[in-house]
Amino acid sequence: MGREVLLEIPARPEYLSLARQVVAAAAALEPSFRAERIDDLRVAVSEATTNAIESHLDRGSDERIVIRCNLADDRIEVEVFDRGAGFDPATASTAPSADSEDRLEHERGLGIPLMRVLTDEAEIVSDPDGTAVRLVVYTPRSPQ
Amino acid sequence: MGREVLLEIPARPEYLSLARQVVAAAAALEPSFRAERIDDLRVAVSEATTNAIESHLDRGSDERIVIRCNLADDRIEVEVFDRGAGFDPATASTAPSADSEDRLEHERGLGIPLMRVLTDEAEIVSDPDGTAVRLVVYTPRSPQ
Amino acid sequence: MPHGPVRWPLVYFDCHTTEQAGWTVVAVVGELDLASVPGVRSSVVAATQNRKPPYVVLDLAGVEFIDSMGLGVVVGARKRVYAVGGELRVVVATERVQRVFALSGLDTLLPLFKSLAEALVPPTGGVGDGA
Amino acid sequence: MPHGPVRWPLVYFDCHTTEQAGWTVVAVVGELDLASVPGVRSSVVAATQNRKPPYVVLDLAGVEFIDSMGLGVVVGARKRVYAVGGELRVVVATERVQRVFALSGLDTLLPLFKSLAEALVPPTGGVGDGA
Ligand SMILES: Nc1ncnc2c1ncn2[C@@H]1O[C@H](COP(=O)(O)OP(=O)(O)O)[C@@H](O)[C@H]1O
Ligand SMILES: Nc1ncnc2c1ncn2[C@@H]1O[C@H](COP(=O)(O)OP(=O)(O)O)[C@@H](O)[C@H]1O
Repeated sequence: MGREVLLEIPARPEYLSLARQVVAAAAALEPSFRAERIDDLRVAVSEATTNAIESHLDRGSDERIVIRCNLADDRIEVEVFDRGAGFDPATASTAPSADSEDRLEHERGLGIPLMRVLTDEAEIVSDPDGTAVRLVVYTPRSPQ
Repeated sequence: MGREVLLEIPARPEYLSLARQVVAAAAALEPSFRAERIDDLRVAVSEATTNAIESHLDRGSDERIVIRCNLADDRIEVEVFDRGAGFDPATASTAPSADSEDRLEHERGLGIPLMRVLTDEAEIVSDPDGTAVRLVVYTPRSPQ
Repeated sequence: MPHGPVRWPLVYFDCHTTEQAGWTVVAVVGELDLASVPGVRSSVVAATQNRKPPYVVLDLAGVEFIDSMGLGVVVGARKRVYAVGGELRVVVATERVQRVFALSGLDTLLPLFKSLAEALVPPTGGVGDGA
Repeated sequence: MPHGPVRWPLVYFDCHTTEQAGWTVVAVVGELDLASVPGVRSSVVAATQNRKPPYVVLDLAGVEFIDSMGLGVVVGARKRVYAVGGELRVVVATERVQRVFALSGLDTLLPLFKSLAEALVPPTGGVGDGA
């Protein structure tokens, strides 16, 4: 049997914490994950889920956000799906690079870069019907 | 927008804790629930989910258990669905009544009675394709 | 919402056995449910074989959660210990766990103690030394 | 799995403001994310209007979780305070929170302190008393 957990939450900020908890608890079932790596995943999932919630709020959509969490021996894979208006990940407004003083002018746009550095793989697929974000973290022993 | 959370977990004992956590976290979003009442719900959900997991293990089923958690102003409603072989709730082997010395002979059959006393409503619908358990706890201010 | 700090939820369970004041103490910490009962059950079996008759304290002071599977393991431990002429005591320290025992009617049927210290007074028949 | 006791997960967040050693200290406890940033933002706005120029310490020692929304509120606080000639200091005590600042490159751009005590030394320009 697979170790896949599926969670659907209302697109409301107060459910973010629940999404993080579920992913962290599911990841913790694989003993080879270090606690720090699970913390990294918590932050990455929070970023993806925040964007998903905001996309539904922007659209006034009542639909739930779907989070799929798949635990394998060598990795944990989390997918976050929304039905918001989508965006172009290549041109999304992100904050300037980390070594620029200019970064201090940007209160937004920090999420996607953070998501990328915190995971081993981060893939965004988006179209005008919604967005899917796939985050992967490998266990220590597997090749990265 | 409703405040409904949907969770699907593998039918494995180690996911029980996750199911309880999700329900407790979802219930905690309604400030009028007292912590003790959420604890009661945690136990009731644990009973229903334990039975669901066991029903899949008995059948060797790979399917996930589905838990739906619906938060309203006046109540929280949790439904647990399995695709096990079902049973007859009316004749299920439950432990003898609480005041019988005989009860100490029974290591099993404590779950459904406990589920019933811990909730305001507990309804079981079962057929050979599976079982649905509906648990309801009212907020303090609403009529019971 | 003033409910104390959030810790990320992990399956937490530990069970260890010590000898204290003539009793074999099986101390359980964490959540006592379908996932963790096998560990407690095997500790109880070991404690029962340890000494004849067995004097066992099941110390649930560190238990944060218990459901009917946990109650079942306690009932099973009592049967096992009494079958060979021993004695079983149970420490229940938190209100939450106490409530589950009470609602199942087991609080009056089982010898519950509020602390390990109270449970460690000599057994009803006097502590045997294996004779 | 030796990861400490399980607490059931609740949304936990608290933000309160005090005056200490000439600084307005906004202390945040709990999880700093999309759900809780509005509370911190309004505390910072209040602290900025409190005194001119404002000397503000954002004390995140009690923060258990932070993501980019939390970082954004810190960046926004700095802009707001510097715009009126004040000073902002940030207390980051846990490794987990420190890591998120570092990975975003903000650890070298913002004045981070390891404890409130260290942050409370007099401001660069001397503590004003409202004059
Ligand atoms: N799931 C999504 N749906 C629609 N737009 C998105 C989504 N995720 C990200 N975006 C867009 O990309 C931008 C950058 O996202 P991010 O780096 O996470 O920073 P922030 O969310 O703080 O703006 C967002 O402002 C938004 O316009
Ligand atoms: N979801 C279910 N599917 C199939 N059988 C069930 C289910 N729930 C309960 N039962 C049956 O009812 C019995 C009594 O359940 P319960 O009171 O929870 O005690 P226990 O699970 O300890 O046996 C179970 O042993 C099982 O045979």
